[in-house]
Amino acid sequence: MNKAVENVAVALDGIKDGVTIMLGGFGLCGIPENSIGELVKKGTKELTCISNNAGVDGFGLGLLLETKQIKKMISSYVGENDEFERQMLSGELEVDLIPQGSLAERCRAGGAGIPAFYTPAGFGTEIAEGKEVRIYNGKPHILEEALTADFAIVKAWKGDTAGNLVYKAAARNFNPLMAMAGKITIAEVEELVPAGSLDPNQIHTPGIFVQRIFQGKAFEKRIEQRTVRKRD
Amino acid sequence: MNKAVENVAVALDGIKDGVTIMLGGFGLCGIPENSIGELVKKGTKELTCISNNAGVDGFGLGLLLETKQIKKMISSYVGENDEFERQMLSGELEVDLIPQGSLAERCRAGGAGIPAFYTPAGFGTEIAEGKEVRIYNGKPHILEEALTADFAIVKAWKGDTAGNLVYKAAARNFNPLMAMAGKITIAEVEELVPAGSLDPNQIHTPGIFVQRIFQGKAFEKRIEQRTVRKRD
Amino acid sequence: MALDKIGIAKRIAQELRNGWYVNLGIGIPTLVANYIPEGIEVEFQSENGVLGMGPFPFEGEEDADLINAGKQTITTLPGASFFDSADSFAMIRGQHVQLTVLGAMEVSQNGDIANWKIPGKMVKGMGGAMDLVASADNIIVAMMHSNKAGESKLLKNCALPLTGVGCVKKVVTELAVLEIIDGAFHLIERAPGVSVEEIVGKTEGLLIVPEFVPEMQL
Amino acid sequence: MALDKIGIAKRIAQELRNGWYVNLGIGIPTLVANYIPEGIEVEFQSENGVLGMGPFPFEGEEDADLINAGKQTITTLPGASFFDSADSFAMIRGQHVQLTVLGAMEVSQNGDIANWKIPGKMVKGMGGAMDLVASADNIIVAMMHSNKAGESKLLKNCALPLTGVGCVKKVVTELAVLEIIDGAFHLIERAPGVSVEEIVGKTEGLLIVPEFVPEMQL
Repeated sequence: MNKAVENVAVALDGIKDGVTIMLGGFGLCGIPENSIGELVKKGTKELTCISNNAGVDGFGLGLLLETKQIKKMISSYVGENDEFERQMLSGELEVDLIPQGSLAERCRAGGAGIPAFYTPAGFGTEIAEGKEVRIYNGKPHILEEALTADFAIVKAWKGDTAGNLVYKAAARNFNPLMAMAGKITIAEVEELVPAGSLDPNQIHTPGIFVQRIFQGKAFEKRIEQRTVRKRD
Repeated sequence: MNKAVENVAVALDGIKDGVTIMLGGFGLCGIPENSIGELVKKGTKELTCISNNAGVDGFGLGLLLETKQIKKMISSYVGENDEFERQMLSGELEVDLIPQGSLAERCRAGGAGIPAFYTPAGFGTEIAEGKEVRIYNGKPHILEEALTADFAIVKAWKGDTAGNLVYKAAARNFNPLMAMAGKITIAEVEELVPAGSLDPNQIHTPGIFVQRIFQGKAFEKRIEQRTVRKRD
Repeated sequence: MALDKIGIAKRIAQELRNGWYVNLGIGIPTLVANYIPEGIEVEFQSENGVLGMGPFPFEGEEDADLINAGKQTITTLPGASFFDSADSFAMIRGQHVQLTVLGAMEVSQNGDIANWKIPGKMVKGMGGAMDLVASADNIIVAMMHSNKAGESKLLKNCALPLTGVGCVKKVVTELAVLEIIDGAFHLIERAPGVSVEEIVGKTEGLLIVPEFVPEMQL
Repeated sequence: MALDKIGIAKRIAQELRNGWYVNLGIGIPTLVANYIPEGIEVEFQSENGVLGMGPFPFEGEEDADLINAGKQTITTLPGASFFDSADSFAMIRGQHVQLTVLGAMEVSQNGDIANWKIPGKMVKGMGGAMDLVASADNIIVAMMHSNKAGESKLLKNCALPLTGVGCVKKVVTELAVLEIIDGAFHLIERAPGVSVEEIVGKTEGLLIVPEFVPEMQL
């Protein structure tokens, strides 16, 4: 099954105003840069974006915030983005903040046909307001529901034409979970290879979860916090 | 952190009569052969075993059934074992049958601190008796609870002294999930290598889930259904 | 003439659509893989953790670590992948698999299926069947029209413990193709040379027979 | 004399036990990794999907794909592994991580913690903090005893929106080590040269002071 498409424009076909999109990545690590660029170009509006972070000013999802294409963000941490904070505090942007582990598990659940599960995270906080509480092992847990999206856009290191994906190091993060939860999942990869080139034992995202795959034109891979030590 | 132990006897230290043990494998594929042999030798009794299958007569968990060391089996499919069927129908053996996907997910949940989740599997069947039902997406789902065990015994292809595991092909099956759910997880591997020898990007079970690891002395790897085609 | 197992498999293979992921149960369903129509590309999922299953291995090339859900030694095709049982059932429960074909002991007119237990007699367990039937949108049952005692397996109500409720969409037997719609079996096709009367006589559940029932084209 | 950030980190490092997996939050907690006592082997988990974190990379060897939860470039040690965010929080929620060290804006005498939001002013989000504090059995808070306005951060009740309830076991500040037991802060140690009176004066919540309060050994 050949899922390879020519370029990012073809890959993002059908993404219309008002859709919900999951975007992989943690901070600026493992984000689908090419697709975000194309969304800016397309000018698609009123988007609901599910992403652990919201990029930074001038990069990642920050680009889509500047152009005001995002109506609502569902994230766990958004502290690196002034424009975000401005839009949120002014009420221009709807924001739903979710504990990071619950966000990850809710995406996985959405992809795995698990409609809801109990977790201790957030009990006793405003996150738990209106949510069912149940005691397990002597500890209160709250009921969290699955998340799905019209589109999931993920970024992988290598991918094959059958849609199998391999991520590199910490750039894996939310990508495999969101790949599971998208009605249509689009993968942008640094290197696209023919089916059969990747070791079947070492696939992080099996091709069944991916509908379209393309090789990104360029990856800036900006570093958010460059921390180094000096050689002795 | 060096988790390597000398041999199977040391690895299985502390497994006492009456404990609950998860054992990885699907059919005879990916089962911890050396550990099962040692359990027979130890003669530990009154065991509750959680394993997708119950081995065959004379191999795998079938060995522990013959010696009547198992009090209760929690499985999804037990159809390959005459002694099992005899003990079950005569009432000597308690049996809890669980849909395979629910078994897998319940083990994962046990390891992941998710005490319960909803699944459509088994609704309207005797599996659902006494279980809470809730409608999600217009479809009835039942509430299933997590499984954990005093010990999980898994079998991997390669492992390092830090407890990181890599499985081969379809021998992965339940092993990574049970590794997560054991209070003490014991890994028997075909090849034990020093920490740093395995690619950190290609670890199936991170070492955090494994408490003891040893290299198995011998692996028979019996084939249950040898099916071949003739060369043209 | 009633179909043999291969005939049933061939007929079910006609249901395959390009790009589908398919899970085949043990027995007749497994045979479907041998009759994929020309121009159709599908990928087979095995719930023990394999995507992209290929044919059985050549003699001497069996690998004990590479089996399907029926515990048979297999091979894989380019683009295959291996994964754990939780991910495997995530694919199934999450409806990423487009077609499930499985056998049954009984099917009822409202789509209930029983295939895992005969109380007091046979208790092999449900394996992955309960997850498969509860999750899949598209379930085809491959079975004989009657059991060994000659009793119909297409019933008003299942007598055996259920595997799933209201989930079977289509049944292919040695005699007929039947669709289940609104609490009734609808006769869609009959096996070459098999009469509508024979099918009616061997179907206990409510059967809707249209004026013209075409023969299967195999 | 009150400790500096490094002093706090050094004192917390004394809490490490051999064989523990440890999650360090952003800020002072991150520094703990630099002061692991001799003979103690621990492994650091970063919730973005890294186990076995090593020191920062040498200049020119930074890898954009290899960062910690603070988005800092890092390295890994032999035996490291990478995994996705669901597996990462499975480790945390499933209590496979033995110690969590994190910062806080406020801690209450019954172990509540607030560290993610100042209504109308600062809303960065909770990140992984809510999962960490709700799951871990062993949570140490590293923070200053007072905020920039000079108000105590060790309170009867938290005023800010909570991150978790009744979960903090120990607090290490520039002035003291405090344990939280049965709804009260218990003064365990004081920083070298810091008086019990100063600690009492800067602690708003219920503080139990034993007859003798030893100085920290750093």
